[in-house]
Amino acid sequence: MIPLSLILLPFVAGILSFFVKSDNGSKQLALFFSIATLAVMLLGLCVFNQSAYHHFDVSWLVSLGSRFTIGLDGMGKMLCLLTAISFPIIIAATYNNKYKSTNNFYALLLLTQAGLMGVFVAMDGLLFYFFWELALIPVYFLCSQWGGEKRIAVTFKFFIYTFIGSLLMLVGLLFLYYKTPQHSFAIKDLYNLHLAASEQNFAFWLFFIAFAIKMPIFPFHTWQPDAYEQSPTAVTMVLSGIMVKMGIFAVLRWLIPIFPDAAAKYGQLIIILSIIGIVYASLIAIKQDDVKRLIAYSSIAHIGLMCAAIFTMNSIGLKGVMLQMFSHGVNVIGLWIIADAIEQQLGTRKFSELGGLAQKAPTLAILLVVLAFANIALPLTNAFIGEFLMFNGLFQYNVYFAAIAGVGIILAAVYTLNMVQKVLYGNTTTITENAVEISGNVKWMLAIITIMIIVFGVYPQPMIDLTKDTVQALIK
Amino acid sequence: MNAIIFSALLGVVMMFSGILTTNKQAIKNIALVCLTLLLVANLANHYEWYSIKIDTKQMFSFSKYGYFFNTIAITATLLYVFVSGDDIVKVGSYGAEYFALIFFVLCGVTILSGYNNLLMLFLGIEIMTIPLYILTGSDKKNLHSNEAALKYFLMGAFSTGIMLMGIALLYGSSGNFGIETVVNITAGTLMKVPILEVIGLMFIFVSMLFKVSAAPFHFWTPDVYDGAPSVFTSFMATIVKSAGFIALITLFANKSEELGKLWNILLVIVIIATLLVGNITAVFQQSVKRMLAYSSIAQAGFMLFALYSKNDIARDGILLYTSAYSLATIGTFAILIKMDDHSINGYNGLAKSQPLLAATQSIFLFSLAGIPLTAGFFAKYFMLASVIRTGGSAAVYLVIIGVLFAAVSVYYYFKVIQAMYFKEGSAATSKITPNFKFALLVIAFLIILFGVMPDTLLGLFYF
Amino acid sequence: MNKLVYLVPLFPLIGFLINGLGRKSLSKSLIGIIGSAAILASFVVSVFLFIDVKAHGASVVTAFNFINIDTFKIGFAFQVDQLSSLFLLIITGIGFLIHVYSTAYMHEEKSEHFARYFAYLNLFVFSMLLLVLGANYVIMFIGWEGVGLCSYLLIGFWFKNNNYNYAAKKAFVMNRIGDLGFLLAVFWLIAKLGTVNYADVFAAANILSKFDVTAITLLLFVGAMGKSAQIPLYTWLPDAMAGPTPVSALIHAATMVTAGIYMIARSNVLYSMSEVTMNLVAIIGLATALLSATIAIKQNDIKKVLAYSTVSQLGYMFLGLGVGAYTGAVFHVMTHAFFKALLFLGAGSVIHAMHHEQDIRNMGGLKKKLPITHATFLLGCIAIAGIPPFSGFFSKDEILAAAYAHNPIYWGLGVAGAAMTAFYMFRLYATTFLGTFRGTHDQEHHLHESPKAMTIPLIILSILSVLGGLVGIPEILGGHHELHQYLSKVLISEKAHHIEHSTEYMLMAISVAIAALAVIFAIVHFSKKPELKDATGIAKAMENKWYIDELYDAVIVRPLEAVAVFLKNIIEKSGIDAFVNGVGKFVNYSSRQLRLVQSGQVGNCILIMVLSIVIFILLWFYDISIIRLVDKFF
Amino acid sequence: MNITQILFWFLSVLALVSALMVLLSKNPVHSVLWLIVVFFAISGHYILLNAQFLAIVNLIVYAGAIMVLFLFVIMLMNLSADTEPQKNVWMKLAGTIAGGCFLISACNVIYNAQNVSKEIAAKTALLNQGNIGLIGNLGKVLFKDYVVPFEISSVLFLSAIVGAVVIGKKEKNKV
Amino acid sequence: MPIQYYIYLSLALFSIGIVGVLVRRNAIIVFMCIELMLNAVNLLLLAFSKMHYNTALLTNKETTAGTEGQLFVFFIMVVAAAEVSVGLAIIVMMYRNIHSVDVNFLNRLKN
Repeated sequence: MIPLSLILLPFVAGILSFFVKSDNGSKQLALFFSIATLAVMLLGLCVFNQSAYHHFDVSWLVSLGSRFTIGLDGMGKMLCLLTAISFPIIIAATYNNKYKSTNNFYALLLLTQAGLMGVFVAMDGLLFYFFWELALIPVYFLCSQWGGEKRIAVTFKFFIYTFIGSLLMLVGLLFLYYKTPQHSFAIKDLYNLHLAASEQNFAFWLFFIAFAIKMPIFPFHTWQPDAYEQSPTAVTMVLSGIMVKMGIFAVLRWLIPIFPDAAAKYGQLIIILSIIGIVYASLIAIKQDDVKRLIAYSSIAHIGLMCAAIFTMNSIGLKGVMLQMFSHGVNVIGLWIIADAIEQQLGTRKFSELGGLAQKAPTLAILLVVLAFANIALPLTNAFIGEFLMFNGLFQYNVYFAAIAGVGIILAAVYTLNMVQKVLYGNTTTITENAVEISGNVKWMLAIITIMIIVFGVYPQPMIDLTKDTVQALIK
Repeated sequence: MNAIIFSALLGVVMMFSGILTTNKQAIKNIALVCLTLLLVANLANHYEWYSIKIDTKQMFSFSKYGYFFNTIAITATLLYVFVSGDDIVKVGSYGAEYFALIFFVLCGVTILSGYNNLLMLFLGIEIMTIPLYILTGSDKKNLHSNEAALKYFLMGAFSTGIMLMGIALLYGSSGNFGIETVVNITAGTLMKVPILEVIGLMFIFVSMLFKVSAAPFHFWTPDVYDGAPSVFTSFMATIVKSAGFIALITLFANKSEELGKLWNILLVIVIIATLLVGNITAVFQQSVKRMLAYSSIAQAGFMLFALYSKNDIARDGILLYTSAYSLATIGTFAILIKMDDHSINGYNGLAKSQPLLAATQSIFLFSLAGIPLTAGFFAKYFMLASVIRTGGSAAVYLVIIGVLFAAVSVYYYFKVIQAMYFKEGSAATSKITPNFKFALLVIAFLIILFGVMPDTLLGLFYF
Repeated sequence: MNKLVYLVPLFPLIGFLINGLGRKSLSKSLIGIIGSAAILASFVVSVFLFIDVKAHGASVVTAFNFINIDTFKIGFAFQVDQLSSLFLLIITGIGFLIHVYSTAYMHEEKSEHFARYFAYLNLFVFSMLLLVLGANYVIMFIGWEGVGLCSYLLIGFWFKNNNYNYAAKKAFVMNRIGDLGFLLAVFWLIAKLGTVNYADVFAAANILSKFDVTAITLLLFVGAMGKSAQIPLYTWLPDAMAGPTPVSALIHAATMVTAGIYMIARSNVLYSMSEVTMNLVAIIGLATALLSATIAIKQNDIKKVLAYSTVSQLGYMFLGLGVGAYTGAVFHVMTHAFFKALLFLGAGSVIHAMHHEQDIRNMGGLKKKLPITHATFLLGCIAIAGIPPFSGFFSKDEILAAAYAHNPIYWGLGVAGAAMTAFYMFRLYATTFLGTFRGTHDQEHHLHESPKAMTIPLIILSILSVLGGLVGIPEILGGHHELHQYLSKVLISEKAHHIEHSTEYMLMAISVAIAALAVIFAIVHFSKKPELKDATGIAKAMENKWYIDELYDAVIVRPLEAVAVFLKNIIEKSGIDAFVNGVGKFVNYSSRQLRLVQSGQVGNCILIMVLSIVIFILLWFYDISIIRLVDKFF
Repeated sequence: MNITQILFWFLSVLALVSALMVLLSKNPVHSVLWLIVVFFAISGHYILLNAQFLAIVNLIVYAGAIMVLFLFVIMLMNLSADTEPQKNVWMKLAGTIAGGCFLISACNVIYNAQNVSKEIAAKTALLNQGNIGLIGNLGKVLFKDYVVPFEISSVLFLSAIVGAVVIGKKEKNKV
Repeated sequence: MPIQYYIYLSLALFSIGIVGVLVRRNAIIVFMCIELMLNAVNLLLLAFSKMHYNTALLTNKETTAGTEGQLFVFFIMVVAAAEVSVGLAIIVMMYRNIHSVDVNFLNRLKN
């Protein structure tokens, strides 16, 4: 029942929100339901943690061999937790932002949450595909309607790009469907499928391109900086905090177990691409003049590392990936909150126009510094654990790859500190002269994120344990 | 048989209803009642409550499949009249006659869903198209309408000539007009197939491709769809086109493997050409109506997948496809008719002035684009699935080409959504009645319903 | 008793949290007290631990499982042994003095920044304690990066000045380069041994191949290069003088930069297995010692001189490690901590008195105005110059002796470096304290001795500088080398002892004599007429640090930036993104072209239909070869 | 060569030549007249094939009714060679070539069917004899087996009637 | 008469019809050419009808084989008549509006 309520709560709330007329009403509704979702998730983790509560199955589309099967495994729990935590934080942190037709905004946001939850719990190929798209459509509307100047073209590029990917995935799914003896989309049937090498090599790419676009890894990434830049920040948080994890998640859940041979065959190629992406994105990030674009490229670099670590197929590395999915989600949301706070207040995101905020807004400065160091995976922040484990996996796969990817660590320090310096330090500019401290809700949300960063950085073991079953299944 | 007889008779009733009343609303209501009657008659046949039994001497072979298609076609027409009825009677001063013609078209459609003889195929197509020539030209003072009617007529007559030549050659080879002889004769292997047979079959095929507007026989489509009064375009692009596909499927779906392979070469060329022309050309269109015309070509390309794969899934899928496509297109056209400006820019800001219209329009466009949880998705799904079912990597490549074009189609469908939701403007519409809104909601609801539970639709009537 | 080890890092952490969170509400005095008390408490615990270790030996305390994956386990564990307990004392002891000193030195700051400063300092001590207490390489790495972070924060403490920020960033990035090496070494260990615990690693070290050991130790040494400012990663340290002077004293002299030494000393089992690495360590150390000494000779900024001197001394320590004199290196770490902290704090006192004037050319004659500072500074200079019986003599001599045993050339160069050290230190001393005052009138008017909170730490440190060497009096001078005995449990005993006693006496004498000569020369030369003119020739190159920064800029930084710009503007915009957009544009373009086919003329349409039919016929009936081809394909 | 064959050839040549003249005449009225000649020639063929009923129907329906309708329309519109729109030469050439290609390829197929696959070799159409083309026979079959299409074709006429009304009738109220 | 003569004749007539459709601009002439095509088909059907009759006659003297072909011709004529009425109505309607029967005159629907 837990996974079902995780989907239904935001879904129902989203539908309701379309009909709430008052702006505040819809905000409160969204906040309430997102917190309720979080509560359900926590209950599921702590109280109702028997597996009976974590599976749900009804017949649906019987003639097509698909069932409404949802379930939570370790990785699913982790990502659902991330989603459940992120949304209240996002909604609360951007609570004071003004949107035209507020109710629609929050409705779409909640629908996105429902879609994301669905992706993480789906245990049926077709169902997974549905949620994959369901998560995309509201985002399309959110970005196109409430985004920046070039929003329409940029969002459209993003949409078409991902849509092509998911259509290819659909082709792949159908291909698999007819390969299963009982013509079924159920995940266990797909897992039991033993495809011939040529079939694997071929269908692997159909899936992988979809996921690679979503993640995104080099060279499928060009939609991302534009989309992040142009989207309303609340949506950007969803995009980069959670949605890119869909790609990673999907690789772990749908790609590797189904195409083990192809994954082994093309793993090296993908790792090389990912590593090129790490260095490439990091270098570009150094030269960015826009907070959002910088975070976007930094995110590409981080995702590249995760992707590379996946294909090492190393138990330690895989745990790192799963951990990092959570950590990166939390951290990057924090960074976006700050970016949003700055943009809302000062109306600019350009480094060249910012500076000296540490004098005007010390709390913001401290929180940004914490987040920045989490972004570069300083020890005792949550990101360190993930990166440490991932690098470990990568190292055991190939020393040189690890070393080149390690350049990313150095470059990450360069661009992140660039950002910190240009935003916070130095003298104030005409724009930042009258800057004031961030508002209370932003502060508290960032504080929560900071606490999570530290707590999971110091004591990651519960999270690691959560991933155990999934990794074991993958390695086998 | 019920449907054929009833549609003809009710057409006559409609013809004469124009004498009894000149009240347009009344005419529309009569048409609705008649359509409901027709639907009931067809369902009666379907569920074997009551059926008129006539010895057709193998002219027809009725099946559940055909009945189901009739149900879809009639229901779609019912919805079409429900949502656009007011606009039908507004086209010219012959409201009742237009409805009569629509009934005659339906008669042709029902013939095509159950024909078992090339003569009936010929007659069915003619019964279906001749009223359409008239409907296309019904806006008599409008030169566009004139032009469209003339073009449609000349090209239609030409393609009829091609088809008749095909039938003649086929007859020369087989000696009769039953379609099972077609099946039997083509069941040989490549080198043993009678050449007359094959060339005759190909002429028929070409002519049918013309009817369903597949490239490179599609040239009439954009001009005719664009020139015809929008209400009738809606009808032509949906129900009539679907009937063409059903006729094609009936004729060609049972061919042998060996011939099938050869057949597939032609089909693949046609499919790719159709997808290419339809999708790519639609991208540039500024007029929504013309864009929909090209998109209907593109949709035809997808439906041709069913012909390529020729399996059960294709047969089921084409039904779902026609219903999904018809629903969405009827809805889209209904809204288009209400718009003052038919260009894409004319939709700017519709979401503000008419949120319900914009929302339902979006659902229709989603369905056309094949976004999940709309009927259109499952329609495309079935098509893709049927092709993949045939196995082989060539099939997968074909499907990949198909989905790439589907992505292109998203480009132009979403231009309308962008205009409605994200662009500033004051989209002006003519008066929107609550009835109209209700009708749109019904269509949208059906689209979502089929998108969530497509097997309910199929299972309800068919399995 | 050893359970108390938690408390050692805990106190500074608590201090950090209190000062960090309460920075707006706490008063300055309270902040100072909290900050210092936290360190004092740690110091007290450290003393107890030290005694405990001395009595009962080493132990490992695991707080909790940090990372625990199947068989791969990393505990959040502390190792209290001879080496770490010694470092604990140095860190907390000197740390405490510097905290006390800072309460006065930083008193002009607003209370908010004052609190921030103490929070950072406490955090730094916390990290440093983690570094030395960790029972495995991962915990050490946590501290390792932690001190890098604090260094970054403290160098950029006055964040309004962008030059300081650049310096801070440079420090952090260079440290990161080293950290990558460290990290790779850790991965190597995990890959080969599956563990990172010191005990397990050292126990299993002999199963490692020669190549593995060399690689691991080299990579670890890269880490040490970054943290301990060795060639080629040393340039951050002089720039790091941008931070407040007590910070320089604590971080960039006494503690953090010695982390590299600690790490290599800690890994001595591994290092001893690899000749290559040992030689490289020695060579790099020696080269650094000499290079930075030459630079220090021509620096005019009081802190810069001390900074390069630090780099140079660190070089000595690496020389010691490289030649196997682990104890000597650690000994030098200790004595260096005393006198370099003293020197920096003394410099701070001078700067404080001179109202943030740092150029020694504008000083002179401060002897009278700042008597305590002067006296303690002089003691510090003597100590660093290696004049017996001050502490620097013993430690440096131990390293030099070991170097001689290893290779006499090392010794020769080392002595040359020592001479340079003596020379520039006394150049500094003479220019600053002797002669006449050369500053502005205003400065002269306000010259005054620093408050007690600053002078008392100076005095304590000067006592330590003087007497600190006594724990390691070598046997030939009649001592027992207590330190050596204490550390012998954890450090492999060096091979330096096979030198003849007579040789050793002679070496000592030579080095002392040369150092003394240098001292005298410097005092004579600079007390009366300090060099005020701009340097030319080689001197100018030395003054400009051999243009190493410029070299790095031209060879690494600028090409990297150029590549970044190239990637951003060319590859990303005109390459990948242009391709992606190009697909869209192509569709649009082909749409525009394809639409022209639709001429709308009935004749044309039918013409195309007829031609298509013809083509169909041809395809089907004639081109058997095409059909065969396609047939094969389908 | 007997009289039937002579007639066959004569009628064939007549039909072809007249058909060509339909295209080549500039004056639409001449085209109509030539087309009537074609229909007569074809009716002649029908008679040769002993299909009297169809021959008569062909004459009545086509030559009699349809062509007269055409003629009326042309006269009504007062079309003549002067008003006749002409395509440019290239289009005409392209059209002719396309038609020629069609003819050649189709004939080639038939040639193959006759000489390669032999499926229509030695098959002949029976001339002068056989009574299936007589009205009695046709009527029986039409009202026995083909009654359904016969009835259904009435729908066609209905729609044609409606169409003539809808399209042909002049609208009173101008839009 | 050997059947291929009829086939060739019909195809020739059919092709002439096609060429007519392609080269003429007068809508009425174009339509007439289409009628010509239909007639070609009629002739072919009839020829085939007698061919099948001839073949069947070898085994059965009373055969009615080939009747369908003739009836089909009949239906084609029926349809053609209906088509002509509608077609001419459309052409007349166009003529009323633009006073021309040129099929290329109206070419407003582009893009």
